[in-house]
Amino acid sequence: MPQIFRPYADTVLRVALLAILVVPVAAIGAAYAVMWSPYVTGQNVVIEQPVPFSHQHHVGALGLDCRYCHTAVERSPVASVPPTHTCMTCHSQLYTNAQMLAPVRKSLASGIPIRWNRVHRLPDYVYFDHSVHIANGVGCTTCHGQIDDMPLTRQTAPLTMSWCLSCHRDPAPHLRPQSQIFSTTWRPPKDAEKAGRALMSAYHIDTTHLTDCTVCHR
Amino acid sequence: MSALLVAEFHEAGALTTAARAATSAGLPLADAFSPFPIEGMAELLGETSTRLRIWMFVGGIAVAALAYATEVWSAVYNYPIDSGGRPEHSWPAFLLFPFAVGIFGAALTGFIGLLVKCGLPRLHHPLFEINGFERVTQDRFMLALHAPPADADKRSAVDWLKQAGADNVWELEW
Amino acid sequence: MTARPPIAPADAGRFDIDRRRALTLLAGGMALALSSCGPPREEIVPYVSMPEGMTPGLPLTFATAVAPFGYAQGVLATSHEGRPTRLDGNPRHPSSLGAIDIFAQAEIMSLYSPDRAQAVRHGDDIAAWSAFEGALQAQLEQEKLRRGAGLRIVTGRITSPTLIRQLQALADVFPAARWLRFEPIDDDAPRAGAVAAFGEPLVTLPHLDRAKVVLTLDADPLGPGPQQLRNAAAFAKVRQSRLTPDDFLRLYAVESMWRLTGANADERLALAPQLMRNVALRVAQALGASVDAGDLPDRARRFADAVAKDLAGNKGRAIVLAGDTQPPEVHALCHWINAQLAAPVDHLPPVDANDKSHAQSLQELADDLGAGRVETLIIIDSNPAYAAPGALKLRELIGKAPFSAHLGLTDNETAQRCQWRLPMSHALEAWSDLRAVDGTASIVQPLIRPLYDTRSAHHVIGLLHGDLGADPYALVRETWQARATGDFESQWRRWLHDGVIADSAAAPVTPPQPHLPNVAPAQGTPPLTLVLAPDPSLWDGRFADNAWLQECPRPLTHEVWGNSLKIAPQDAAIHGLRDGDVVKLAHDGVTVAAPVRVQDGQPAGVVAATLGLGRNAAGAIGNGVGFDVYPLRGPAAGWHIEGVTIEATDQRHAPPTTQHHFRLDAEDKDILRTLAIDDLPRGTASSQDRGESLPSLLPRQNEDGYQWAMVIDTSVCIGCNACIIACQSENNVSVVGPEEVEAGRIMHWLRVDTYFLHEKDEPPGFQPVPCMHCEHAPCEPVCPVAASVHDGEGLNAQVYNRCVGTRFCQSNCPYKVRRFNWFAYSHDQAYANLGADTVTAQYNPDVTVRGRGVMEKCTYCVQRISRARREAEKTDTPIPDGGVVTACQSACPTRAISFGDLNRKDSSVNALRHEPHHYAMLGHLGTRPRTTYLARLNNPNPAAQDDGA
Amino acid sequence: MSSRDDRAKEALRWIAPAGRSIDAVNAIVAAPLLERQRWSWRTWWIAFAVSLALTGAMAISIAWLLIEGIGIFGNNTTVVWGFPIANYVWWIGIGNAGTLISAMLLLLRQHWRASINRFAEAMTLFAAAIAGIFPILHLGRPLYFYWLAPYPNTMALWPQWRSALIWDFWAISSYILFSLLFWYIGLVPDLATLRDRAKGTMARTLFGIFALGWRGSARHWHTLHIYHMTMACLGVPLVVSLHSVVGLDFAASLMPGWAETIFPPYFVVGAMYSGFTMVIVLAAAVRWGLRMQALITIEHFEVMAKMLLAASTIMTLSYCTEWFTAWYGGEGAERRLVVYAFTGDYRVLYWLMLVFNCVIAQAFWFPAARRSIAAVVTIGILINVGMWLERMTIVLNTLSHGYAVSMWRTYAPTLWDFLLLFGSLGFFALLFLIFCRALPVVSMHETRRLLSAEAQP
Repeated sequence: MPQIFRPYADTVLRVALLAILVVPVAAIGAAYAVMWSPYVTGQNVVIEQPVPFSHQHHVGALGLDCRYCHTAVERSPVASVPPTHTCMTCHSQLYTNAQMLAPVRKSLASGIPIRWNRVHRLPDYVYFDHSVHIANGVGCTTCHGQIDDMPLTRQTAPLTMSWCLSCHRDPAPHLRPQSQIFSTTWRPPKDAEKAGRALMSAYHIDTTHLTDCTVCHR
Repeated sequence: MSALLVAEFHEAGALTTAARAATSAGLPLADAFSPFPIEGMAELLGETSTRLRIWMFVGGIAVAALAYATEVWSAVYNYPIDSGGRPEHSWPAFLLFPFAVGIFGAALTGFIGLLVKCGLPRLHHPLFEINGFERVTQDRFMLALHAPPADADKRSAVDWLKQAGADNVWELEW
Repeated sequence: MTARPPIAPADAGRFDIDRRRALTLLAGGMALALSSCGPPREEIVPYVSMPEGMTPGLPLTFATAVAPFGYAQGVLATSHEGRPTRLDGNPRHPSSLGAIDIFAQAEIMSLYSPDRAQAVRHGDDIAAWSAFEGALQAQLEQEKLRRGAGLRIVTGRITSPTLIRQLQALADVFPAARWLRFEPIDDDAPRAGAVAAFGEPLVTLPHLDRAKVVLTLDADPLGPGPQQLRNAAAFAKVRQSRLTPDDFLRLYAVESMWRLTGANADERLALAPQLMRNVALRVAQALGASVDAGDLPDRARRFADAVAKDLAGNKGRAIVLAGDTQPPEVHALCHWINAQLAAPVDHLPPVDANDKSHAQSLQELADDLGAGRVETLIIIDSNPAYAAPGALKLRELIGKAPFSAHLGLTDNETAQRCQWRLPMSHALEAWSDLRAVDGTASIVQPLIRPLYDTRSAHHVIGLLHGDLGADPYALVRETWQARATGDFESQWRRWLHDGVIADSAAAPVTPPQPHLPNVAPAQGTPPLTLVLAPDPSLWDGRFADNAWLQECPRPLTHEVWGNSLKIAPQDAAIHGLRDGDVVKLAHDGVTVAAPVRVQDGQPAGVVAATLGLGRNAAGAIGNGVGFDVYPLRGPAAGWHIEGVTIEATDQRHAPPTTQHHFRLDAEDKDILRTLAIDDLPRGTASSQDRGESLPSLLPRQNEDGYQWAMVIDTSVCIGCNACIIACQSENNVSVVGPEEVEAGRIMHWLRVDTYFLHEKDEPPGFQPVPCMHCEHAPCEPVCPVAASVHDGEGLNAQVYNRCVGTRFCQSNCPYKVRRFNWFAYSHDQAYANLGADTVTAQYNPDVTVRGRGVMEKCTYCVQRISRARREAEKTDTPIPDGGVVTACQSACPTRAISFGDLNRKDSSVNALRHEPHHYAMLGHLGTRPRTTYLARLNNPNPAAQDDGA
Repeated sequence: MSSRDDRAKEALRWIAPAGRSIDAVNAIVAAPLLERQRWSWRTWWIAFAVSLALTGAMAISIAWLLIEGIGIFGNNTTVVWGFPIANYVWWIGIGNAGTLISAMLLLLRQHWRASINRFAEAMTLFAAAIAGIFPILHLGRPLYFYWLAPYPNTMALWPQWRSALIWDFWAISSYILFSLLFWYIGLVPDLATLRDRAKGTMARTLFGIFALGWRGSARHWHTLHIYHMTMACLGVPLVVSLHSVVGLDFAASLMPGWAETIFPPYFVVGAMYSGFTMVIVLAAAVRWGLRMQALITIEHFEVMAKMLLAASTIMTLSYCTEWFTAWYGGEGAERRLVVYAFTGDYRVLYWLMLVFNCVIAQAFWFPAARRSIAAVVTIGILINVGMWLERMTIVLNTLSHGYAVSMWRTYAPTLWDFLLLFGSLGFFALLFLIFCRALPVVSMHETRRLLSAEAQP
């Protein structure tokens, strides 16, 4: 009886059998990697804007306070993007003919709002409240990163659920005193842990229910 | 580089008697081939190992333990959630998942063990060269002896096999 | 930038597009754009200049008023970034007292209704307002010559002082013009009765809270209508368990059909409407009147005597109320009885300025049209073509006016017979003012710029004055400037803030002693009579285009998207009819096909139907739903049509219902418990009744912090459904449509179960059933993905975005309170035109809009709890008792629903959970519900019952 | 010596004379695969066409389901489960029998299993796979079914392990894979036989690959035997646990008529019951269609009929127990539910179910009925219908008539419910028909072993 298969057939078949075991595991790993990738999270992706607004210039160089533009941030769930008027309070005097500001002037003249592109986007079934985070000692740069050296604004945090949870489970290392909330230069102290604990009690933060679904989803 | 003497028989009975006789005659058995398992043949060949069962047991327990660990870690430590006031570590409810996957784990380990132990898959094998070997998966029986190195002994072994009732005897180098 | 539009976890993409189109309608707002690949891009659209007093992301509340029946109902309107999203009651307003009825709440749906008239139409062609104004001025030139002799203005009930002022001022320009007032649900009889008794058309306001015994003769003080909220609140005051049996109100109802009052009565007598005068006469006899009381069936006589005795024994605390459907002489008789009883009722001068009766007005209009005396017909927000008695043939006659225009929210039947169809601004879109029944005035302020090119009634009447630019705002201020004392601006601001104008209510008058009218008793048994009533959900039909109300279960029958002819079992047996059989209902040659519903408690020889259905120009929602009984009405717009005939057909068609079984067996005793006030044990409830003493293997949960709970007092639940609509508007609950309800699918998170507990014809019990939020929730351990979980404050949460839709939770829920999105009811699979962008604009941005394939249910208004908690954290002060008010609780006129924190020893729920008649529904299952009940208390009078024992 | 003869006779009892030689067995089994021209396949093609059409219907209804949503089924707010769940329980029940036969009967050294276990296991595989589809299809959001698995994700979320559905998910997955291995390992020696009998290169290559180079070595036979026996030992508890878990889907609740401790055991028996009936139907089909009269004999049908009789009696007993506990427990809702089952909206289904499951199988007390293939098959089919009705009534009665009186509803299936049910039947038939022409429907090596009486210890 002649051989049906050549010797190498053995190797091929054995590799194939091995693949049946390996491939699914590898696939899951790959999918997980993709879920963390900027393509999905949008992390560090610079989104183009109608007006190339520079936080680096306004916050870093000029030292404007966050609340000068984001007026609602201490009272409202949303930080609020400023109305055209706010821009014009200065730009009616400065760079009055700057080409890059044309859309702003046009908006004021026509009364048609500027359409900014959202940088930090949460799913619509997630209800985030800026004001309560600020009231409990979470500073702006904790989530928004070093906004003061961003020529164009980008999202520095992955904004995934597990990222949110990491802080809701253990807020201590991320807390700061009220005076430092809007500071872009604040750095955690040496004894971050101890200081954090102290702030936790100062803010009456109880983590037992911070991971309840209803805290963020309704 | 050893050689095999492969003898073909018509009857399962002839094969077993020949095998027994060969062992008593001091001819070293290599293997036997048949269309269905023949009781006692494995013993004659010294196949008595039961390690496969142990592997399966270990494999099953390992998978089950991993499954249970996953449950406890996720439900008690990683993200404890109040589900209808049930205890975080609801062990009775946690048993069925490990049980099911554990059994599959044992089966899979066993399957892999089987292939390894039998050296399968082996699509290309010298035995397939033997003319008529295809019959051993149907209705023929073959006995393989380790051929003695010396030609004289080899010839006598062949004769001995013929007397034992073999229709043909092939010599196989490998 | 505004609140994020809520989006379903499922098919978010499709919804995004909707949002963008929807929001372009609105001042500012965030839109979403689908980028070709990757996650969808979102845009942020800030204001150009921020409106004063507005904080992006925070809702604003304004006090205003709406007029579902022409009378004002004070409301507090919530607005998110300039889009009104819900209406709540205004505690300062006498017709609201903080509560709100289904009609007022549904106004928000009417505002965004896709069926609204959106442009001026001449015939079927779209036209401009200028075109109409031109045509009108030309026509008015003609009228001026004949002093307006050909001008007829038809309106509904007008209580707006400004509008009345404008209309009356017209007399100077057109002395011969006529203002005709028409409400299909008229009050002619009571007015005539009052005139007969007192010489003037006084309005009677009962004070149920000062009563011990009340008898209603087809009156429906607790039923839908301008006085419902006020009466219900008063009713609840005297039905509290804390009262001694002596102070606990006893309510007798004599009814020709089931009304909410009868459903909540302690003793109810089903009686033909014609015989009710005999009951009144018997009472009069008992009070010393020497009158012939005529004859009554045994049961009725026993009942009447018992009532008479009870009334006579409670002088000063007893009231007799005759229904609007009873003839004037009966009203007069009741006024006399009340006078004898020194009944706690107020008599007020009517707010409704027009003295002519509705019937006369219509008759006159029909005659004039017929005789061609009408040259210019202006109809303001009224629908005679549909709602006028068929006998008047107004449908045809309206066309005979050479110039006709209709101003309304929708292009209804009347508009379609007028040459000019004018789109009217919604109450939330324009300035106006309104008066409540008791005369209290409110300023109506707009919350949003008109969505379409619409005008208000003030503007159109202004056009009649020749004033093209009539500005409602200026007109209203003018009206009140004249009446203001002192600094107007500050008062104006105060009025706008309060939602009521201080001491604008009319002072009660003390009428002369009514003389005993001469009322002839009814003799013999009347022929088969059809009794008409306003529809509990659609009133006179003006709400037919409102999907919320169409799907709002009618009390007792739980019929939705249709109506039926109620017939007594005896009569059904005679004609061999069963539920759903369609009969030919005929009178005077007019025939209406109607499905019957065999109803225990319906008097024999009397069939009943509700008005307001069977419309054919109500738009996609209301067209062809149910059958229309207006054509059967005689010219007198009567409420009882004697001598109707019914003839069985072979068709079958029943309106879908949301509850199919109404009987409770012995083993269901712990679903809805009832108790006579006399048997109420004093002391406190056993923990057994709180379902807490049952042994359990489960560990105690961590119960620190807030622990929310709800207690519902079934004895004061009158079944008005206000909670259902409140929940629907607060929580973006979708309307599923008739086909789905027919298939047994409903969406209301909160249902008001109706159970007949004793004899089938005795009053039922009402039981609002939201989610029980069980501590040992059966729905949670069965969910494979932890979408149904408990949170730390005792809420049984449903995480929509995690739900995969196994529906195991609902199968294992003994209360069946979970609702599944079989289709994308709020998105591309919405019923009829409910997927339109305008509808999405109504959504509450604090609540996720659920997508297809996910389970949803009552959340205890978790968004309100969360808001309160976040505010508390910001201010570092705990949430006070009453700091969280659920939507259902806020709307309830009788305050039957209490909500609060179990860990607050002083909280109202804690107190109620220790009442002696407190119990947990199906508590024996060990689910430990957080929503618990107080048994339904009643105050029966054995003497009035069948056996008379 | 004599005892060995008895054993030989006992073994040969299950094989007709025509098949009592190794060659004959090989020839008979290999014929449909290697000598197709032996007889006309018209019937096969007709059957194939019909089942293909039904499979198409199933595909269409699944597509429509994914487009339109779960609402196309007849479920309502109260009766949230309907056909899909009943179908699922029914199919998984059928999916149990194969392993029961090959594993349990192997351990019990029942010779007669040799000629039926192969296609019974194939049936198991197909039925279990189809059963697995239904729970996924009946999800509101089917595409998220993988959330039932603990996989690494950015949400840091895990399955909720207390849910019977999770147990189900894993029990079925494990069971399907387990059966696949069990079935395949039994196939290997036969594939080798076919490899060596086949003439065409294509056939030889394909059989060759899947035979893994099997060469009948005594050492391999030994290892294979050990593995096979161990798998059998594992298979029995797995199969029992599987259907117990299915029973727990209902029993692990607090609804009247569901929360019953008897459910797991009686679901297992029920599974065996419906499974065996399906085996009987397929056995008759294979015997006649593939000319296997020599290997599948009247004896087989008789012994399986006896098993049906036993199962039927146990089922009847279980029903009685249900009624008794409902009455004896004294819970009002439970009692009312039993009354409802007999007199309520689904009474017709319930009575039919009782007749099919409890009454007709009693015919097997008579040898004549047991030895008439026609009778056995007919009764078998009726019993399978009865078992489907049982699952249907279990789901419907409790859901329609639970505690919340105001929410009582009845259930009315839609066209799509039926399309999916019959579509799945067609799909099953399709798979089996293909199996018949691609693989040996009877285990040759086990039959050979049976034949060689000498080989018996």
